[in-house]
Amino acid sequence: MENKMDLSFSAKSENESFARVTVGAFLAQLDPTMEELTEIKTVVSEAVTNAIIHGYDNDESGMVYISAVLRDNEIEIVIRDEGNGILDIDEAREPLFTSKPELERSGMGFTIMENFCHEMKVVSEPLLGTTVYLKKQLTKSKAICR
Amino acid sequence: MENKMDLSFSAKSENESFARVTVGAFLAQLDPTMEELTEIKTVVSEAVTNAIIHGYDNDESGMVYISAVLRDNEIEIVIRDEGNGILDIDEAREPLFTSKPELERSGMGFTIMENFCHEMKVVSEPLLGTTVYLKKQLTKSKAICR
Amino acid sequence: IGEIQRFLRDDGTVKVSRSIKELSNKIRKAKDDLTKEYRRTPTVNEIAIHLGVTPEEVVFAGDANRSLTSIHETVYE
Ligand SMILES: Nc1ncnc2c1ncn2[C@@H]1O[C@H](COP(=O)(O)OP(=O)(O)O)[C@@H](O)[C@H]1O
Ligand SMILES: Nc1ncnc2c1ncn2[C@@H]1O[C@H](COP(=O)(O)OP(=O)(O)O)[C@@H](O)[C@H]1O
Ligand SMILES: [Mg+2]
Ligand SMILES: [Mg+2]
Repeated sequence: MENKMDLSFSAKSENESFARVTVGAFLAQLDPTMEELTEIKTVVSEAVTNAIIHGYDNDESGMVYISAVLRDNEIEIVIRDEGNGILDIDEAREPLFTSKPELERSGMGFTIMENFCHEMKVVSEPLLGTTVYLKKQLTKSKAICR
Repeated sequence: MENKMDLSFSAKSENESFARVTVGAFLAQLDPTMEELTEIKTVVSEAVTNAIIHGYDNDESGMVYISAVLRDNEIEIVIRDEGNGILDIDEAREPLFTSKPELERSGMGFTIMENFCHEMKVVSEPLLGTTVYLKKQLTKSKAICR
Repeated sequence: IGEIQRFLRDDGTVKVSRSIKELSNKIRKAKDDLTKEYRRTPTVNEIAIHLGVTPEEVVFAGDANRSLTSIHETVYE
């Protein structure tokens, strides 16, 4: 049977680490490898950081929303903000593209998410906010060694 | 400024540990002692277990709701279910009272919550559900004896 | 079976359960050491700094002894 959780929190940068660990702790129920756990935590960090600094321009009164579903050997994560939104999603997803070069952003957030997940979808509406859908299958090699 | 989070998850017993860790990780921002951390985790366990086994009779389709607010040196936690509710709250809060002696419950859940927190309030409506409000101040003495 | 498990785990598929168990043991030791040094219970940050991990990791791994029993049961038994 599937297991789901929803989490929301203030758009404060201190909460990035909290969000990583929370999603990681939830995923731990599928007993992933350390590599898979690190990948998921990295992906969550990137998406949450984007919501805080791009979505809300660091306005801490904003809220970041995460839902996660565990199903068989798969985790589905949705990370959402109600912030600025993205005008041109294709451009935003390009490697190295950043709208905030002054913050020394790498422009690699979306590229990292895409690489560490099996599926990624970005839906965004200027002034309404951004939603990132992520899906990752875990390796099943573990099952063999039971 | 205050920091808040909301969490909800399926009423599965595997999620008890997830809930403990999540509230604990959020509290970590106030730099509690390891003792205070254990107390908060214990309190969350007790309330979540109650929601799952008493509120929902282990029906995993139910959802458990937790909110937490950090303010100065204090954490406020609200744990809610939309389950069976409690008919007689005074009786339920009595040490050793349990309505499920067949499960070898200790009947000490509410007593533990009361002991580890500075404030506890229980609101419940039969058939609508139960809400437990908890508040705990952290010690400030840490800085002094460093 | 134990051999195969060990091989697979060491081969880049280290299970979270094992790695967390290790951190969990370090946390327990750090807690004892720092309690002696400070003559009071250490805070979560003090342990995190001592071990070079984030405070949130301390919370997560510190719970391992409890939660891993159940993970262990479902996965390996
Ligand atoms: N949640 C969001 N809200 C608004 N804009 C976003 C959001 N996420 C990403 N973007 C836009 O997409 C760009 C690329 O994001 P990313 O690949 O993570 O690079 P970086 O964060 O380093 O700029 C950002 O610079 C920003 O313009
Ligand atoms: N969330 C809840 N929903 C319904 N009943 C509850 C809930 N929490 C507690 N109760 C009632 O209060 C009693 C006492 O709770 P507690 O002190 O935790 O003891 P125990 O869980 O060991 O029975 C329970 O046996 C149950 O009847
Ligand atoms: Mg980014
Ligand atoms: Mg109880």
